[in-house]
Amino acid sequence: MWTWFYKLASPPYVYRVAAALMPWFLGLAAVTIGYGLIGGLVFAPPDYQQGDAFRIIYVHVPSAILSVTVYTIMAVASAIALIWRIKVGHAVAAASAPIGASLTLLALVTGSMWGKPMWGTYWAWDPRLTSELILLFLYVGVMSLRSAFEDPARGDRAAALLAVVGVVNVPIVHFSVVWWNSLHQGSTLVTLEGPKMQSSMLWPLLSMLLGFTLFYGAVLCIRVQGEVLQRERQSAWVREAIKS
Amino acid sequence: MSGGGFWYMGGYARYVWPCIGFAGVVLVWNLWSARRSLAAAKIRASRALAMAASEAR
Amino acid sequence: MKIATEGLAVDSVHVWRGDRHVLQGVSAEVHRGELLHVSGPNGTGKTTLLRVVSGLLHPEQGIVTWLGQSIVSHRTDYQAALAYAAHEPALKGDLTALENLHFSVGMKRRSTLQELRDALERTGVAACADLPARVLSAGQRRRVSLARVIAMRASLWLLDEPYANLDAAGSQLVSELLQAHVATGGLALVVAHRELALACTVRRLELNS
Amino acid sequence: MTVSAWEAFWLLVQRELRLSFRRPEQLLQPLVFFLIVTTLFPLGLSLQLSLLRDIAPGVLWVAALLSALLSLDFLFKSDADDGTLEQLALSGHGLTVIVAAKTLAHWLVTGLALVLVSPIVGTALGIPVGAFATMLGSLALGTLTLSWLGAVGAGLTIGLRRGNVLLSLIVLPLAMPLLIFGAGATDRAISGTNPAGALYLLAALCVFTCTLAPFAAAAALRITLE
Repeated sequence: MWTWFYKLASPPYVYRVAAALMPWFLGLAAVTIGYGLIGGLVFAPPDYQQGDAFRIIYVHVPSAILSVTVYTIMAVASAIALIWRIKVGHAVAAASAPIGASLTLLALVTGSMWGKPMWGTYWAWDPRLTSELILLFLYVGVMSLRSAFEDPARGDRAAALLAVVGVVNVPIVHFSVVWWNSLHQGSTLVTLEGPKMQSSMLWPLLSMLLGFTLFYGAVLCIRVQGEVLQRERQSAWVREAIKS
Repeated sequence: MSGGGFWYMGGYARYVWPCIGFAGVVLVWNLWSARRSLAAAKIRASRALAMAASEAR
Repeated sequence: MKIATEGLAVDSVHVWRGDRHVLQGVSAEVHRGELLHVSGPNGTGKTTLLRVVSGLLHPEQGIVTWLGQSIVSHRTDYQAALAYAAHEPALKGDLTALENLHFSVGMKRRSTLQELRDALERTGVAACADLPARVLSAGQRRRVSLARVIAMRASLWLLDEPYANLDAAGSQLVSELLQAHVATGGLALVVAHRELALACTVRRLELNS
Repeated sequence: MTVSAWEAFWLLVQRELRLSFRRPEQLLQPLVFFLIVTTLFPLGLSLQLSLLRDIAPGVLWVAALLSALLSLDFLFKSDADDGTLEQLALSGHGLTVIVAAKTLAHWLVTGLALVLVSPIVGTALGIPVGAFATMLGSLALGTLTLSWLGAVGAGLTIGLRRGNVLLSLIVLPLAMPLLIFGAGATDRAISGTNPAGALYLLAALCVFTCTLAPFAAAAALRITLE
């Protein structure tokens, strides 16, 4: 059972797998996002409270969920790389950081655009958006630390440790922000009594979430190839890899 | 759909379409910058290989 | 051939600094009562090798063993048994020479102030015992760091350019200390450019780019 | 007769305290910075104590955080520059003991000093004496937590050219929860409501950080010492 895990540790194998999987990820992502957008913008009925403004959740919720998930993936990859000294872990972490940061920014922008009709201002220090903002700071911290070192290997390890320390703090930050200001209306999707939305509203949202996840997979596959090449000494397999 | 066509978004067009647009920009940027960083990595790797080859001779 | 169970062994160590392959499969051994003289032009990784052997730097490939056991798994025990004198004498400018010794040797073994004064006496800087380290000359600071090595009573000495900034008398002192240490069954790994005229078994390791 | 970890810990704390008192002006700088920053707010806003009292907890806490952050830079930098940090790392005790001793000594010299000065600043900002107990208690817990978070940040940014900017960028997001609970506790104490809830959360955060941060800071040092 463990063989695939060990194979995942070898850079040439990861490079080939990433190159092979990328088209599948991208294709499926296009399909699911396409369906989600059409379902969400055209067929889903307007919300009884917010009217058509609620359609922003079809981009806000997936990017918000992804922003935290990608940070967690980055932290897990960093922990694996630190503990077992697997260089591919650093490559995955370095590749995930910009994607996660851009999705966090997307969540922030769409969240404040969604807030305007509801609260009358673009920024009302809503706990969910404030946590997203702090998450963006954590991403920027990890990325700038990685690039601050001349020796890339040390930059990787320093950023990896910061990612692990950061992921421990994400729930703490979120709890403290919510404790500080419980103004935000309960999230329509993840609530105790299950989604308040009708199925015609819900399915497009789940499809968008799946689409964004697959899209993350696709971009990760591209970036990981670059990061693996960068970290790979002048070993034989790199020569073939560059030709393709 | 109430008042105005699909594009009117029930009066919230000013908020919905910029969000969709910005989401598109973020997705496209991700793909573009990923491809660019992969291409740059390949060039750097080939240059390093060439240097290593010249040192070996 | 004495197997390396009672000494230090470096086995095909590889280290990269960014793209530079600094240490390319370096291997060496030194047993009780022996000294390993590491020499080679500047920038060939002499200091890097010393940092790998001391356990500060983790090599990408290869292992270092002390008394037959890898230093990674027994890091703290191993580091308790060694004394490391870096190229720059590591002294706090605001503390006196005696205080510097008290706070660094004191981390490894309980030692009385008199023992520390004797060590400073042995390296000829007893007069500076109560002067802040920042007012000492480079030679005096080197002698204080040598006093620290003696006071630690470690079995393994790792010295990076111990002869630097020393006059003839100082160099003579270093050679005497090394010979005395090795004669009592100690081990030493010395990085130095000059030839060591020592009356003990000296192994050579030449690092080239 | 090797030295036990506990002895090495206290020896190192003594060393740090002695070093700090050899250069007292370095101790004063964060305190003066604390006073200056808090003076800015009345000048920028208004001198009515009633208005100042509303924002006093936030101002006091932000100024305390920034002053403590300012002094974190010296935690490992001077030892790293003159090579003594390597000697400590090779002392035969785990890096965790080294980091724990240095961070505790750093807090005693900077964080506690901020706490002792805070009544002056509190009065200047119109905080009633009745709230001083909570203010001092929350600041003590807050600065200790920040010293530990800062130890991780400082460990990661030794030897970097513009390390202190990066240090703030790394540590401040992690310090936001303690600012929320700390300022929240002080604010409730001023308004007369019971600050126990916020204080307990701050204490929990402090205990959590004090137990995990030493290992993270030791790992950070091991990375930058390589």
